[in-house]
Amino acid sequence: MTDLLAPPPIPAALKKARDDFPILKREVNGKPLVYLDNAASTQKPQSVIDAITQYYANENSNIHRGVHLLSTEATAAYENARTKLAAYLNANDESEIVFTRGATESINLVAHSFLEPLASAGDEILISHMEHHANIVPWQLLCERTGAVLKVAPIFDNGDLDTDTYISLMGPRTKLAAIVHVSNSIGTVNPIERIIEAAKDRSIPTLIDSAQSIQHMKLDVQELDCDFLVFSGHKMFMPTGIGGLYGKRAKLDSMRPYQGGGDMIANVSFDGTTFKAPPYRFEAGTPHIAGGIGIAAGIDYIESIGRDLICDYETQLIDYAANRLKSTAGVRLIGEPSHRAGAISFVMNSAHAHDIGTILDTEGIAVRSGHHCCEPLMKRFGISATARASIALYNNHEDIDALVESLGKVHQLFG
Amino acid sequence: MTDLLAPPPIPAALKKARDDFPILKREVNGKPLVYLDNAASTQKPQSVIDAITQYYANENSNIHRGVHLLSTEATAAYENARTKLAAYLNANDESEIVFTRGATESINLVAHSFLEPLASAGDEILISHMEHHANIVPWQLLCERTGAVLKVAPIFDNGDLDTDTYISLMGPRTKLAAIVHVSNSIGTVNPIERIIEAAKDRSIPTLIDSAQSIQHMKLDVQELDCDFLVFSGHKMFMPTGIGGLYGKRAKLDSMRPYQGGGDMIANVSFDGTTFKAPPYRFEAGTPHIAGGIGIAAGIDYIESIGRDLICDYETQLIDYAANRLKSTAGVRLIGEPSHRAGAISFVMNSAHAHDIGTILDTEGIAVRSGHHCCEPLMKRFGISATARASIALYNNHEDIDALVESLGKVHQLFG
Amino acid sequence: MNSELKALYRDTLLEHSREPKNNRVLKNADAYFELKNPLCGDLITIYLKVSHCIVSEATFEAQCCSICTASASMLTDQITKSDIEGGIDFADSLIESLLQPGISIANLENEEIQSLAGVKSFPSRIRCATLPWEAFKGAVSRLV
Amino acid sequence: MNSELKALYRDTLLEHSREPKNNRVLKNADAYFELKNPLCGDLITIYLKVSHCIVSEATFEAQCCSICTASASMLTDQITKSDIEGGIDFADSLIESLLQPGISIANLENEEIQSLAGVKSFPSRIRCATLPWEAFKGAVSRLV
Ligand SMILES: Cc1ncc(COP(=O)(O)O)c(C=O)c1O
Ligand SMILES: Cc1ncc(COP(=O)(O)O)c(C=O)c1O
Repeated sequence: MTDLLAPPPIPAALKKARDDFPILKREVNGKPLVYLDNAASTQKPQSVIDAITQYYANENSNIHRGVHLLSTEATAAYENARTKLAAYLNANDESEIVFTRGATESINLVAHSFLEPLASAGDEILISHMEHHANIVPWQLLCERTGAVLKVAPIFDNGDLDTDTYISLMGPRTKLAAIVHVSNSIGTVNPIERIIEAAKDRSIPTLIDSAQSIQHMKLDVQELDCDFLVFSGHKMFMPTGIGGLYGKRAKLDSMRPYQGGGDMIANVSFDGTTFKAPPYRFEAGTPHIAGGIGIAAGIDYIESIGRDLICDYETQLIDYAANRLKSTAGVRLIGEPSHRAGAISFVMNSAHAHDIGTILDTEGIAVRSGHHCCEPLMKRFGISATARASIALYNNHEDIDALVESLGKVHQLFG
Repeated sequence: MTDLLAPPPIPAALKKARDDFPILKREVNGKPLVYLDNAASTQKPQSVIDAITQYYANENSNIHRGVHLLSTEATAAYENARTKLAAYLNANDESEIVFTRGATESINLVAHSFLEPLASAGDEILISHMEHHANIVPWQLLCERTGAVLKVAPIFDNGDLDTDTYISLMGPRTKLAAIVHVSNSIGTVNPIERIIEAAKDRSIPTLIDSAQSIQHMKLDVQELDCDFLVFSGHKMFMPTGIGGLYGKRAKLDSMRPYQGGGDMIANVSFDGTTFKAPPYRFEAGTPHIAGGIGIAAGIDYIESIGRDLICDYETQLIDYAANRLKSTAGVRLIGEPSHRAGAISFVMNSAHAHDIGTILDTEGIAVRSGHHCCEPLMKRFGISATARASIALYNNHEDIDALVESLGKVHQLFG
Repeated sequence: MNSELKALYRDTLLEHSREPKNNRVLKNADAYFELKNPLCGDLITIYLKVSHCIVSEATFEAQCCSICTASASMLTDQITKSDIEGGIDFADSLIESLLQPGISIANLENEEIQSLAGVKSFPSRIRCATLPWEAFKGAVSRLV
Repeated sequence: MNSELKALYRDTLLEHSREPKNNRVLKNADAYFELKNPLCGDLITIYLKVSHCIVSEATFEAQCCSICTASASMLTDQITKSDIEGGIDFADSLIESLLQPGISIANLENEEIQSLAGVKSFPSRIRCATLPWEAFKGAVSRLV
């Protein structure tokens, strides 16, 4: 029998990794920073920061339209990021990667360019009860415009998706099945393979919100065979303001443009304008070039450590954290899913999530308190907020131990 | 009589400024970089680069939803950028500043959230013949969806707007009058004061594309009294991936959301979702936080020099450039507007714009060659492309002289 | 525990949050107002019973943190039996004194309420303290 | 002028661009194809007259730079009197040799066309050279 409370060993590659993140040397309120708010946004390694600095200090230029050297260099660097992302996700072709501001914009893009032209009154969009607002509100807005209907699959008390019901809700009028891969608030890993399989059997397009999985595990979009997959750079050690949409080329080909402007057109005339092929059709205007360059550096960073190693270690660490928190006086976990990644939500009998957050902060520990953009999920559990600890590759058992110890102080204060 | 070919004196503040831009120390093809592609994207001062680095290395965190210190600091820094932008434009209230990816997204936002719900078949949107694709294509897409009609005011042979006709095209069905303040390809400064005045008389909302004016001159949105004004950070010494929309609060209040997701909602439930007040209603998902911080640093930088000083000097420099180019053998200016800012387009009898660009590049001189996202304007002049030189505060007469000298070599080669 | 934290969680405040006064729905209220802090999901409803411009009863119902709860508890205490205009003035000056870094709240008479002053060192918690007072103003605006 | 630039603007290329061959509309073409480089706005149309799978006439019309013009001029020269399949093969291997850094274009017989090799040092100009050949392939695909 393994000791559930034994701290997981830290692989050598990850011990070193901690030094790559300058912010982790910072003190907060006189204490060393313990950063456990990674589901909100991860920290950035020096190599990503350097790539951005290097770009602005030496290569900065607009892209795609210049014959001069800076522009050629910047274009190559930006497109290199697309190539790397395509390889990272094992996309069939790099034209299947569209750059966006992040997961939120990616979902809105699919809603506008893919689904809206297909959706009539009475058509259905299927999601789950544990979605982030980003995977709820765009569909609600779409339903309002088209008369389509949002179908919401329930979850069990332990925070697992009721997958059978999710699948049974797939009907002849289901125009899209969208699902979060890993819940940002309670850490549930959903069986997306089974969901995608069932959707394919019924010819229903699928969208996977991988905002909380892409940094924790290997994803292979060809193996998954989903139609769309969305993610945010800032949650995977990369800059803010950039993220992406993977879309099967055949789907992207069939879609209308999103925003209009420069760079997404083939021909503009007042008699009629024609548009470029994907991915450019969906990328109007000057993109976030430095962001793209940061994506390339971020992928290099992750690959230099190895996704399997990261995934193995994080799985042990999050289980360790869950077990320690479960045996902490006054703490109650919200959601104990059968398969967990990245995040743990909890409440305390006496102290509200906000109070927990404030007290932990004075100890240098950063967790998030609130509804985590999952109000329906909170309501499902009869609460308005939780405290959430979420990990990344640089966290270790000492971070968890510090958290547990400080929660003891909270318990003391609020009794 | 002033000597038209006398180089303008460089104010002390601007002589020093050149050192603030690390990229200007770079060599390109063995020659010192002469960067004259500022209308595409400007270079970044060290202080802006440092602000970004500092943020990622010391403060990085998601905003608006955290009680921990990093998040509080990041939120304050990001919102500080909004305050600064509001002051920079003399907006009445900081809630009138919406952060977007750039001018392109800002225009698309106005099209979706403001105009689309108001536009019926036969309604009109008024623009000019010298617009950037960003101020054409979103309206074309909107017209396609709604049956509205795009009205295009002509320009004169010298590149001036036919303002009388523009105004005479304002009719009872005009739902928006949109106009570029300064043409990115031929440098025309349009009389937006007169246009806004005329539109107000007819109760027609106005949108000013200030992508090419905000970095060259003082703008006061209360004095102008326009309804919307759009711009891009990367063209004003700030990071890529961020820009903004100024909108009058009353207009913004009346508008539907743009993208759906986190941070723009008041309440999410499957029975119905409610939205925040402006500006947050229009800012779904995690924003480009580092970009916002770069905006604040960029404004500080511009203000430390002074916009009036920049504007005066640049006016002299661009006139000097125009006069020198006019007297260069084989060179023909495209557009000789009565009031010019920022940019000059030209062609050569023998060499195509692309060839010019390539040859200048080997001399370390960066200009842009192409249609500059203004295909209708190019067609108007019976050409497909121009070479364009465009300046920013760090350029000087030596840059112009280098350009003119190298054009001599082009002329020689192509005869 | 550092001193700022001690100043935030004063005993007065903790007592109010553990055993809040007037923490119940007022069935026959003349007005009520629900307000949410969208940043964290905190939700509060203030109920008022009023006769001749005097608040005869004030209660609240909440899903929120200790500071918000304590603030609501003190609020209902403070405004009961006071005239509406005075209550609004009090709310306005409390909100202002919490929001403005320069202003201290020492000049408000109610000593218990001064225990809310600790939030001023925690910018992200100020809204927790002001939320009930904003809801109170909302409820007043709904009185006929 | 540096050596790469000299290699780009070789005399052969400049001659073809100054006095391009077959630079006219072919009224009775069997097929034509217009292609644009959306990056710069360059526009080219290739016209073909074909009998018994042999190109009897090939012309072009263009708004484009010297490299694109010269490339089109050489193309029409090269493919006239050649059979279509051979023309397509030639186009494919030329395009590939220009796009792939490793491959030289020395193994293409036409010596004039080798003067296009200079673009390989100017990534942003490669498309200028390939555009006419892509348009040619487009025109062939339209033949019945
Ligand atoms: C006049 C004008 N409007 C709009 C834009 C679009 O700006 P962005 O590409 O940054 O969205 C540009 C940039 O090229 C421009 O010059
Ligand atoms: C599961 C999930 N989906 C979507 C999002 C939205 O990501 P962003 O805010 O970067 O657009 C998040 C981020 O909070 C998330 O956790």
